[in-house]
Amino acid sequence: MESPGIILAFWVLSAITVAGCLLVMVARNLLHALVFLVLAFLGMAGLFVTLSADFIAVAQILIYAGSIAVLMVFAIMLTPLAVRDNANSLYVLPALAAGLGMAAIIGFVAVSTPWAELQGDALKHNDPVTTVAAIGDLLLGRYVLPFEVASILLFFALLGAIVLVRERRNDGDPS
Amino acid sequence: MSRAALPPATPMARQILDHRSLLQRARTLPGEARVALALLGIMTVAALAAVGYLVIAGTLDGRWYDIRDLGNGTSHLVYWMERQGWHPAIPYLTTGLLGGLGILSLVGGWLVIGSWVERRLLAKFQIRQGPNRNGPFGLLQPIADALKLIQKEALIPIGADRLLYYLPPVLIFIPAMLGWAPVPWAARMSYVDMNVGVVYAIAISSLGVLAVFLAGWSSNNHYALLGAMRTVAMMVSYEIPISMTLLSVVVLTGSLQLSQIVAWQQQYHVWLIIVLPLAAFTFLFASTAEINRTPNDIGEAESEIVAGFHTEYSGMKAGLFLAVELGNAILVGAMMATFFLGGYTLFGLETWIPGYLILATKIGAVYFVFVWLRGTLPRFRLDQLMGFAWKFLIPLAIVQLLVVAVEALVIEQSGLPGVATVSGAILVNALLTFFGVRAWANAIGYRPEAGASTPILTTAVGGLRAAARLQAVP
Amino acid sequence: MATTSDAANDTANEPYVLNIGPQHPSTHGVFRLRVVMDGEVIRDLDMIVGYLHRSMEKLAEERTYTQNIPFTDRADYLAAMSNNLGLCLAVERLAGVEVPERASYLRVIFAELQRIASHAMANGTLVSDAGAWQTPLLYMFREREKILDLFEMTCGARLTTNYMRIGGVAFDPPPEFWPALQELVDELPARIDEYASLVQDSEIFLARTRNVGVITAADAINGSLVGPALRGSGVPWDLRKAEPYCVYDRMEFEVPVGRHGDVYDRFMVRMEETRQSTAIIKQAMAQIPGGPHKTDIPLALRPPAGEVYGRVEGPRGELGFYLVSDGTPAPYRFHIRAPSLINLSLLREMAVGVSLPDAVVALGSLDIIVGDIDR
Amino acid sequence: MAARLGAALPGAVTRATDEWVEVVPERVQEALRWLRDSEEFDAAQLSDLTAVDRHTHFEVVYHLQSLDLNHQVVVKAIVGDHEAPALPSAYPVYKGALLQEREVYDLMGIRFADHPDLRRLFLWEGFPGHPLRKDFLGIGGGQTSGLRRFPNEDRADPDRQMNRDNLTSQEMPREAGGHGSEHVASGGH
Repeated sequence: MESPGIILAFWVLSAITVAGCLLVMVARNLLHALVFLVLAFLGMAGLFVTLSADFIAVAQILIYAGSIAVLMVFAIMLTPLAVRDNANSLYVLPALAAGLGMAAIIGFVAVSTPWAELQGDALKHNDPVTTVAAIGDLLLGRYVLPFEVASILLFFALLGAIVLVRERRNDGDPS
Repeated sequence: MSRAALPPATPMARQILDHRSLLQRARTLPGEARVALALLGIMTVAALAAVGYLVIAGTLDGRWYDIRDLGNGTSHLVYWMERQGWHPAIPYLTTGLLGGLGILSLVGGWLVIGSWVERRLLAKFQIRQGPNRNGPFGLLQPIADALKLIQKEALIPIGADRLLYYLPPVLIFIPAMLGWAPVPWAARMSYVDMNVGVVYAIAISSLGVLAVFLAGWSSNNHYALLGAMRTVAMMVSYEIPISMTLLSVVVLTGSLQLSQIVAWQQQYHVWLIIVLPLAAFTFLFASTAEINRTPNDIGEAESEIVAGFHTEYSGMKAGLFLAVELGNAILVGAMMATFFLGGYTLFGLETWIPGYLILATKIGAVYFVFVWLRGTLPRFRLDQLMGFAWKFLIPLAIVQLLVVAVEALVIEQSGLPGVATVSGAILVNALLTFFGVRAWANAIGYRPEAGASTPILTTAVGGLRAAARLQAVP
Repeated sequence: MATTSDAANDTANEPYVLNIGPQHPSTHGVFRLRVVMDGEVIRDLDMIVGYLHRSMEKLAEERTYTQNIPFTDRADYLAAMSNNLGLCLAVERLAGVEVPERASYLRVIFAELQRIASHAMANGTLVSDAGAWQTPLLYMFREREKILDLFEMTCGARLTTNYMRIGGVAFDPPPEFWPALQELVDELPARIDEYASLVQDSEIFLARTRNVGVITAADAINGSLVGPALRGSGVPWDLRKAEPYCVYDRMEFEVPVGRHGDVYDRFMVRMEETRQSTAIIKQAMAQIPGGPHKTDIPLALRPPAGEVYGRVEGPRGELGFYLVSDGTPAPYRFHIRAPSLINLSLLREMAVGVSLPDAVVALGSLDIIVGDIDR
Repeated sequence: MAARLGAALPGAVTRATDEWVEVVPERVQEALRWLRDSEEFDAAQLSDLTAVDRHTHFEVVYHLQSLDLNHQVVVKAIVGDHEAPALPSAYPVYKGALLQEREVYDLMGIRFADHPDLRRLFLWEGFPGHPLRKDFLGIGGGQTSGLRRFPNEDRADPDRQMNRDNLTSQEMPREAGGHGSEHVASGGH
């Protein structure tokens, strides 16, 4: 577990992630910030790989680096030209406060979690063949209700989006 | 006056007149060369016979010199290193480097000949010659092209965002390389045979979108931005049918691991293109949209928006985009071959022929289809493509997925022999493809055959009134 | 660097201006469209021409009528024969020159060959505009090459032929010409069917061209459209039938007329016209008499003062020459009624409100030649 | 035709010949509309619109075509003002006049009132003068810029004829076929 390769990878990936996050804050151009955000996402995916959570890593790339980034691209493109830079916001103080609060919570969780208990061979006893199979079993077994609720929520979000952007017109869509 | 009596007018005409076919050249070989060639042939046959004996006897299996599967050699190397008691990082790094070099040389090699293949094939489709000046059969043309591109001045448009302008050619190259990692070239020969291979493939392919968009946006060019928006919209839309399709494959084969998908096809002696024809077509069509090839190359439709998102790129930066286009085509070929064409297997022939050669042949076949499409088909319009994805491919893919889920249950849990269940699945899916596509096309009112018409032939002369008379006659 | 301002916030409808041309693959020359777009949809369109303007009409006023024939080659450089013919017919009418019968037949043969060559080019580039990367174009170039070879055999030039003369044609075709022409017309119908089968039933091509760029018959007439663009809209108007010149009254042929007036109909009309042209060439070959191929005219031809509007049915439609003579060797006024330019009158109506690919295909279906537009 | 037109629009026709009819420039749009709408003439299409500079005045020539009746009507409008010629546009009657009037405006400098988009067509805005005018850039000094006589006419044989093989003193060898290079022996004159 604690082989030097993993440690090296952890530090490199952490550096990439943190640097990406910092650059997101520093960059004045929204699209530059987006690129650095994708960099941070990829660093996170790498960190997941070092934790042997390959499905989460791939999902991170697929959803965050792939889809969320494109979503942001569309959001930026649909925003008028003049506000495409990372300008000073009215919400500097509230955002700062919220960020600090978030950091405090994460710090508290990190400090108060008894990490030591999970460090041993606890996972190795019922070592699943793949994490995918384990996640699939859990999602469709123990956590099926939250899973279904989430999918219904997403479905209605999709419907809502369609209803919102639908143009009111009588003539049919030329296809 | 005969033609031969005149000296050829141009060097080109002289070369055409002087051209001799291979057979003609062979007839004029001296006797010694013929003897040497015959000996060489006999020796080849003998060597092949010896190899055949070794294969049948089974003495070759799993040896490090068993080149039917380069994984054998690599694993022997790893064992050897472990026996030496070296640090575990060293075999890890060594195999990683070896595999990476393998993939790089494969893609690089393809980039060297791929454009030649495409141009020559297209030329044949278009009844012309294609590049035939540089080297034998024009084989050195891609190298000449690359040299030209490298020498070109690095231009940057006025008003372009410099960082984002330089980034995309590199950014788009990374997924084209990373995508090769899970492809199984033989039973033990894949770079990373990860258990989430399918999801990985989809995830990696979704990374290219951003590079395309950044290229179009940073160029400060209206064609480029239009092309980028088209491409992004299309890639985002077509990722859904691709994912749905691959989900069908995953459900049927019961694994996200590419080698397991190939193993399933090997086990049942059937290619998935036969079991899931609709999924295979959807994958192929959606892939052409993903990698911007005809008939879905609207992102770089040259008759509308010149070159799309890479209009403003020149020199080697444009060369990288073109290289990625080639590389993506064979990557899709590899995926298509692995998912639907039996991967490195060929109905038992993989014991005789190295699996990677079989896979390469299949990749070549898919690439040929891409070139064929490019040489044949016109281009769709953006709204037609979008409509096709959302109204046609996605609903059918969902139906296919549901049907496949039932079939997978039957195949796994009914206890019936595999031949029966898989044949049943083939039949059901064929019927679904045939009737489902027709019924759905009718339901959304798609009748292309109603559009064709021939002009009215007349000897009349006139204006509006004559036109009305002509149209009145059925 | 401008930062946030209130005025800039209202950029949701910022016009997106696209310059298609002067160098663009689908403008077939140095032709420029300035397109205002909203997403993929064209909201406004302005065309900017004149990049190839040579003021031919002014130059022609200082040259004799015969010296003006090469100008017509350069006007519509894909239909030089038809342009030669148009000018020669107009001058002959103005000056009262008789043309030998053999010359009239030769003129018909070459004008129809030119029509086939020009339509092959037009249809090939149209399919290319629809996205079929050059394959149909190059297929259609195959027979065009043979036609150009025939031109070269006869008059030494392939594009700018300068073949027709006032009072006849410049040269009688060499003896090798006739077997080569026979071979060509024998294989042409099969070749045309081959081209047609390549594209006309293709679902993608149908989807791209059906109901795109529709012009009604009334609009087409009112908008001065001519040629295949007019006939595609269903109007059976062909000058070869309406006022037969040369020996067209002795030929049996039919005029193809479209049903919907869309891009597809224009394509199909051109396709059918090449078949009819082949039939005309066959008849002309069978009927052609011997005799001289030209009559002598004075070197400095001085037509009587007056004016004439002579016209022929070129590949792109009615090609008119309005000549005003004041009795000198050079025309007082020399006006070319260019079908390419006037067919563009309705382009804006066709293109506004449709998407960019449709506009490109609609432009391609009008078959513009920039030399003819700009002159 | 002139009589019919004159009866329908009194005072519009100024002169008529066998070939054309001249109308008052201010009423040309009216006349065109009447010709287009009349059952008898049915001039559905404006096949050609151009102008001729006659030094003192301009002739704007309309070639109208009836497709159904297959006959041609030629209408001329004489614009007397050579400095700032203007007349009503034909565009409200014929959409096909759009580009033809722009061309005439560009090259002849005739303004068409109520043309929707009267800009120069071939030349750029600000180009000095209108090239097809006979006095463009002062060429000819008020005379025609055209060719009064053929350049070498007097020096040559007065009987010289075009199209006979005597145009050049030495006949050029002409290639007979695609690949052949047999030189046609020039047979003299």
